[in-house]
Amino acid sequence: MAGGKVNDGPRILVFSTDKISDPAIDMAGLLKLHYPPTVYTISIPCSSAVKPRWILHALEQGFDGVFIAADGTDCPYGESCTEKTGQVVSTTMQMMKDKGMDPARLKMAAICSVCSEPFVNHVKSFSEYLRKSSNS
Amino acid sequence: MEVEKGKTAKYLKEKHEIPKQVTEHLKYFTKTKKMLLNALREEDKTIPQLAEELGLPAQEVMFQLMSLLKYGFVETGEMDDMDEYFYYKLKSNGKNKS
Amino acid sequence: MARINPEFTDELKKYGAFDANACYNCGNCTAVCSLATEEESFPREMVRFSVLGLKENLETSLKPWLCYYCGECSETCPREANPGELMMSLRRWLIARYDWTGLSGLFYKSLAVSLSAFVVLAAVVAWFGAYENFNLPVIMHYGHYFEMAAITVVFAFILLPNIIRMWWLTIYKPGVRVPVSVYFTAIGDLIVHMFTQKRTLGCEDNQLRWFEHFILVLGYLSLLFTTVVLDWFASQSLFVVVLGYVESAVIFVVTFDFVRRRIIKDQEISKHAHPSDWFFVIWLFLMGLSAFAVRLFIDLQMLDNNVWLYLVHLMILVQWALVIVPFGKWTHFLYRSFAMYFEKLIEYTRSTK
Amino acid sequence: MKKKIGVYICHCGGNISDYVDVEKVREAVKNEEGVFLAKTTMFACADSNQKEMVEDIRKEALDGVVVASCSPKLHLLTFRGVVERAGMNKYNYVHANIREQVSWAHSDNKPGATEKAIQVVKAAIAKVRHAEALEPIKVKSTKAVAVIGAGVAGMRAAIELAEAGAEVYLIEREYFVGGRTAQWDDLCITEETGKELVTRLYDEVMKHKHVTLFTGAELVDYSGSVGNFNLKVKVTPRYFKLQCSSDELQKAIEVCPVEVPDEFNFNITTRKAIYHNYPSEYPQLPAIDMKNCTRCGECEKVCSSVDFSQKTEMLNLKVGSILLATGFDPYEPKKGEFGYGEIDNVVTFPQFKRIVHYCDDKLMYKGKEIKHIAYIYCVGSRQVDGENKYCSRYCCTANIHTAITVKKKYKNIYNYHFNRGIRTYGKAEVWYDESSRLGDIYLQSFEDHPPVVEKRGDQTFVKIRDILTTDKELEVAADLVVLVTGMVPRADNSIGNLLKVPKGRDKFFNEIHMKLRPVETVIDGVTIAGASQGPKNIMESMNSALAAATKSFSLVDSGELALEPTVARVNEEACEWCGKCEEACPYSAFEKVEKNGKTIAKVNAAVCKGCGMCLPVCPENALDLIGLSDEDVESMIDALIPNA
Amino acid sequence: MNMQEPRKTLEYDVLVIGGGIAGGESAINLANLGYKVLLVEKDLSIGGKMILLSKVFPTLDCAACITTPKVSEIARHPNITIFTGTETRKITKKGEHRFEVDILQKPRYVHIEDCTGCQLCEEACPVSVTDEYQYGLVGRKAAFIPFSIASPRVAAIDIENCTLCGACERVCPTNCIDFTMTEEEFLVKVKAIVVATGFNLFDPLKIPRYGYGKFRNVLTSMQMERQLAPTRPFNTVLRPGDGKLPDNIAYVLCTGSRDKSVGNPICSQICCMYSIKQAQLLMGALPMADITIYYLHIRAFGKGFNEFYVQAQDMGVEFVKGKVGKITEKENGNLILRYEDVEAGTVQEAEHDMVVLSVGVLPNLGISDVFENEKLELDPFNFINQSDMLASPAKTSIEGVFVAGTASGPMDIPDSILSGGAASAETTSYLRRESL
Repeated sequence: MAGGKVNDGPRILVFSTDKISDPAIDMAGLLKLHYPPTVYTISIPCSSAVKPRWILHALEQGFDGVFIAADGTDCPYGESCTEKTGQVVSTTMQMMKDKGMDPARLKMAAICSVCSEPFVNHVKSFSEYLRKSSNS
Repeated sequence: MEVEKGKTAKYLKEKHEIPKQVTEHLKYFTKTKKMLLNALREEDKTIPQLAEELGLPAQEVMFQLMSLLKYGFVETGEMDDMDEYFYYKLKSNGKNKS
Repeated sequence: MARINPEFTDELKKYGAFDANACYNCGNCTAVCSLATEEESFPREMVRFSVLGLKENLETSLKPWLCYYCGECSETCPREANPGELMMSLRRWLIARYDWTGLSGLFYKSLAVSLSAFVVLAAVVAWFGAYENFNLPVIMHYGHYFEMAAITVVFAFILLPNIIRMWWLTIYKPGVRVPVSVYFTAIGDLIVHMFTQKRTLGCEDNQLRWFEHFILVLGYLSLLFTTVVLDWFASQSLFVVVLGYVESAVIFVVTFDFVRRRIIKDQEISKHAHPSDWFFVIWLFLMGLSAFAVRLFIDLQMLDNNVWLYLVHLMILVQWALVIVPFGKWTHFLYRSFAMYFEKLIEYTRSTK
Repeated sequence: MKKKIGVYICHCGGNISDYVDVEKVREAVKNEEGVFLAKTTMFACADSNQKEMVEDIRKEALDGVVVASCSPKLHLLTFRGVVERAGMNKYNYVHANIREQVSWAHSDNKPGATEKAIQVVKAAIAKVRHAEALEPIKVKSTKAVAVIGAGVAGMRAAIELAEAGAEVYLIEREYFVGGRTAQWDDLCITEETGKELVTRLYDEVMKHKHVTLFTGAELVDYSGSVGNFNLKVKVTPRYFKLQCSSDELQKAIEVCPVEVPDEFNFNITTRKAIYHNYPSEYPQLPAIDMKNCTRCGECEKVCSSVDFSQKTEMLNLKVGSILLATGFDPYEPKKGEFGYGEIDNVVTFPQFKRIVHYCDDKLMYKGKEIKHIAYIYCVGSRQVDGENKYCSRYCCTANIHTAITVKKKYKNIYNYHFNRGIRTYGKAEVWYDESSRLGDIYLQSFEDHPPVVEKRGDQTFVKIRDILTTDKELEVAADLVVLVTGMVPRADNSIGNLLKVPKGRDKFFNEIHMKLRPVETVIDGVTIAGASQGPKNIMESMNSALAAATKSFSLVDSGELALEPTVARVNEEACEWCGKCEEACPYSAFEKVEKNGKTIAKVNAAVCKGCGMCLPVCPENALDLIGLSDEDVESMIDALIPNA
Repeated sequence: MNMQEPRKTLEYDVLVIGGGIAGGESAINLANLGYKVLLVEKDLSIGGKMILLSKVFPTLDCAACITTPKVSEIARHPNITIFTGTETRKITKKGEHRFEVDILQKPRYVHIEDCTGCQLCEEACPVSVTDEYQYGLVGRKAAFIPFSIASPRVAAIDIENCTLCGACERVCPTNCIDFTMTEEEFLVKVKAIVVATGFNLFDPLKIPRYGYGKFRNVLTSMQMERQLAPTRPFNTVLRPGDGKLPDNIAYVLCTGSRDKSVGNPICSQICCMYSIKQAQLLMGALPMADITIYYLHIRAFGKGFNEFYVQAQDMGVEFVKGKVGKITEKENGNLILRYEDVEAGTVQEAEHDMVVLSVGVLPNLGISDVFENEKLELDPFNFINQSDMLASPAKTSIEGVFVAGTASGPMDIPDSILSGGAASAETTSYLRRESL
């Protein structure tokens, strides 16, 4: 779209999961819990499948932050999900540091399938953080 | 008996008498339609305005006008100052379709 | 803090209310009642108090008297809880509460007691007739004086104390303090309501019923006046004689219509008749009819040979005066008028606050 | 080869178009690379539009389609079906969610929503551009279903499945079948008692040779996926060889020294460690509760059937689908909640049912005759402060029905119902009417002002500010206070945790969609029935059990299942076999193979579930999920950036 | 054409009577298992009442989003044959797994397979009559497509109101209009029957004190449902009396339910929730409007229902406990509601500019009379009796005849769908028994 960008808040990419956190984000819409329209989701099977390079790609391409809406203990693929998602996050944060990026631009939280309000609260405060940090 | 396609109404007309109220209803509709469209030709009007002008009950104007809206003769315009009634206007028969 | 008494409805059932428990408190009855106002909302409140057995709240309330039983509430009640009949039953129950003798309650609750009272009184009259050797002039003489005496005694010793009790329950006990002067200024309402029952007109589609009631009251009171003061049966004045005929005719025609309706039950109000209702209309009808017949026999000079007719009339009269007037449905007429009067007093007090 | 893509943007009858300018979206995406046609439509899912799409695809030979509409959870399958009918590969279809995640989420910001919708659709187009035609993986499925829970819903589902032709394993954790219904006795609506209903269903279950019932059995582990679940079931023995004579059993019970609260009677009575719940209970074989048995051996001396040598067994079952009918727990009031646990004549509704069951001509509790009973409704349901916001649905009706029974069974009973608005929905309204007519008194409290139960002297009083009497304070002296407790999810949710069945806001198992897929869960192959899904009465449980049985059966019926082909894929050139993927995979889908003289990883497609856990661990970035390659994701990311 | 032509005989495994959401669910399930299903619907479109709704509680999904794909799945299923505009006249049980059914298809005067739904006939038709699919709020032509998401979405001729001018025929590009069509009778042989005949709505004319029919701004909830639906009659919610944008709307619950004085003692189970739903939708459509719901008890009992009710309260919907006693009309079309505010214990009057009567659910009578030699038993409220309600809720008094959805009593959409699923399950086992 040429010109007039309507949404000028911090852009956040959310990696949600097909069975757990994406339904929660759907439900946030259903309940008309509003959050910034600069939050975009890409839904994948499991949060532990996020590759660090995708995150870096997003940040390099212009996203201000990446939020991993993790399955947590509800993951249908097993208990190791939390730990593995954590590893992805720490690896990526290290890579971000190496590249001179603020590692706080990546955030992860477990979002259960009905955690609509927590999701909205997370992205709102994340967005607030990103806005402040980009201004400072 | 094979009836020619596209002309079957005539065939049924011979066997089936049309009730009087059906034709009367048609006349009534045609008449009110004309009245309403004429009244709107001058300027955009609200339903109470039309009712007063035409001496028809407001609910009757509402029903007929909404039918005309559905059939594509009329479209909805602005709201009045009190935010109570819509103005209705003639549809420019698709000429201005953007 | 009020304690719930679920047994109360069993007692109330003896006064006629059978269905009040079915109420689910939707308020439809109050909403359709054209006499209910924001200040005086009924009948649901009365139904509720009855179901909970809050006797105190019931006996201090005038609301049962504000209802004229058009039947709309019962007809439209979604639970068929019959609020109209409950109001009627409450009126009966209240009469029993007002009555210091306790006889009202006894008569209302037991058909056997009522019938026995009627039989005993009839027997007394028959015995009296026999005692006087069926001497017509003597019997008629006593009969006339009985009427006067009965009115005085019943009023002085039963009705007046009862009205005072009613005042005590509904005005004094709830703590309504009315300036004495208001008792006098409001008296007009008492008279108007007593003679016209004009509040009935507030009910929808009720003009005919009101009219019938109105001429019945007029007929009854004027016949009372005509027999007691003008001494109808002894009068030679053509005016008095004809007046008496007209009055008694009005009474039995109207009451005949009432009885007819209670039999065919075409209206909500006439669907649920308590024995006391039957007694009232039947005795009124018989009174009108027998008085008419007595006078007719006098005029046809047949009464001397038909003493029994006067005795029958006297029996009816005695039963009426000693059972129905002091303890039966007749009292509605009185209490209702006073309820209006008291209501006016309360309204006044409320408005000055 | 460049794709010819069709884009359809749905108004959703205003749900989208009220907040998103769909025309503007269409304008913005129509010139995107590969987009051949872009249309808006009132209802993309309507039949007429589906037909139009099929025609478009056929006529224009489209090989990529995007529908921007509601959540893919609703209609991804619908539109995959549409493109398939038109002869297109269904994996070239991409669904863009511009309703739940755009129009509804940003209904406060129309321009913002429109701009986001444009990006979301562009990202979907980008994904289609890279999408490849795939074929589903066909696997054989086992024509067997495991039904967990042998309450009435579970038994009914088992019968239905067996009649339809599946092999059924009915797995019950307790030693006896019937679940809550067996404890319930008098049921509403019919003359039949709970026990009779249980007996009837049990007899039918037993008639079917295709149903195998396991009692004292628990699902402890599972592997595999829809079509082929491998279940590990632990069966604890009853320590009884066969039915012993009733005399011997009686003696054995007498001699048992252990006495524990009887859960079947909601702890108002006690039982021995050797027990059955009621004389005609099924299976007709008592059990010894090893948790409480002291192994004193007394019973063995008097009853020849006792056999302590029986061992816990582990069974391996293979099924194609799992049907959960695990039921509910009655809410257990907290200590002090309406005097529960503190005032001795305060009981719960289930306990009250058992008390009524044990009292014949006089209603007695703790040695006192009961005349005045106060029922307090919504205990544990519709909580204003607590967590249970939901209505438990059955309690108003069940309790009123019980109150009527009590009134008819014993003399001079007075019932007082302290409610928050009676919810005898549907035909149950007649019970409410009947109980009122019998003289029951209904009192309604304000939401934030519950009734108070207090003890003064040796009398228990219930006080209320009654809505129906204009906020008047009223009180009742009650001989017994019954807390009408609602339904809560099973406290022991081990099975839900094991299978990872998601729970709803009310913490009951959640279906995918209440109307579109009411008995399915997001875990493929796992269906839910009865009160495990939320409060239900018996009839409603039966309906859901039958519906779930139909669903489970349709999964295993054909003997073959088509699985999503979105599994992991190894870039054989890049792979240097380090074994990290094998370590990461929870399903052991990787194996080490030699190919062209090189050791590489190989994916077993039938085992791989496509979770992608292996993806980030590969140091060579040699792993991809089919349909979720780096290219796919990165092109979507690019498209989501408006100035990119 | 010979009128005496012997009627055609058709053979199917299952006959489903009623193409609403419950009948549809049963038909799909059975067809998926390979049974040949005949679905007869007396209306011109399948989809029942649900397809005409706005959104559904408690998720606020649009009703069309759920019905249209389902309806389209039914329509194209190779194992399902649909007869619309068709009545079931007579059902005779000839033995186990043998039923003979007489059905009668009314002429549509349009060949369904040729019609493209182009609406040219509709445009050409000069006649305008009341549109029953918009519940009388607006007109429609005598040549018409029932509604835009109808299935089949093809034209029909309303012969009662047609002047036989022939205008439609002349413009029809595919010559699909055919006035020579006549009623057709069929004899259908089936093995089992699913009755899913749905419900009727209470007619508020039976409560004259509410003024429905007399006061134009007193609507039924179904009329409001249409006003809120995507295929709505007006451009927004308007008063039918004069087109005013309402800003103070009242809901009168239990209109014709839980009311012995109109002969319906039971609770309709859905009115509370659909009223709350409409209130929420109205708050979205008319942000300035006040909504008041006059209720007796709020029956928010299903999954997520109570939460939905609380949500409406939080949104500002006013709930007043009290049954409305009567409604009177003011000169300006506003309405005065008289009710007792039960919490306050006093009678009140309130003015609203539009009143919605939340009408109840009544049985759709008639189907039981169709059965010839065996009696289809009804319950005391004239719904179809469930002979084994607790173990087999879909069973009726006749073996081989099953009931689905609201034909057996009031229920909401999820329950109807589950009940449809149950009916298909019972039918399946019944049919399996034959093959054994």
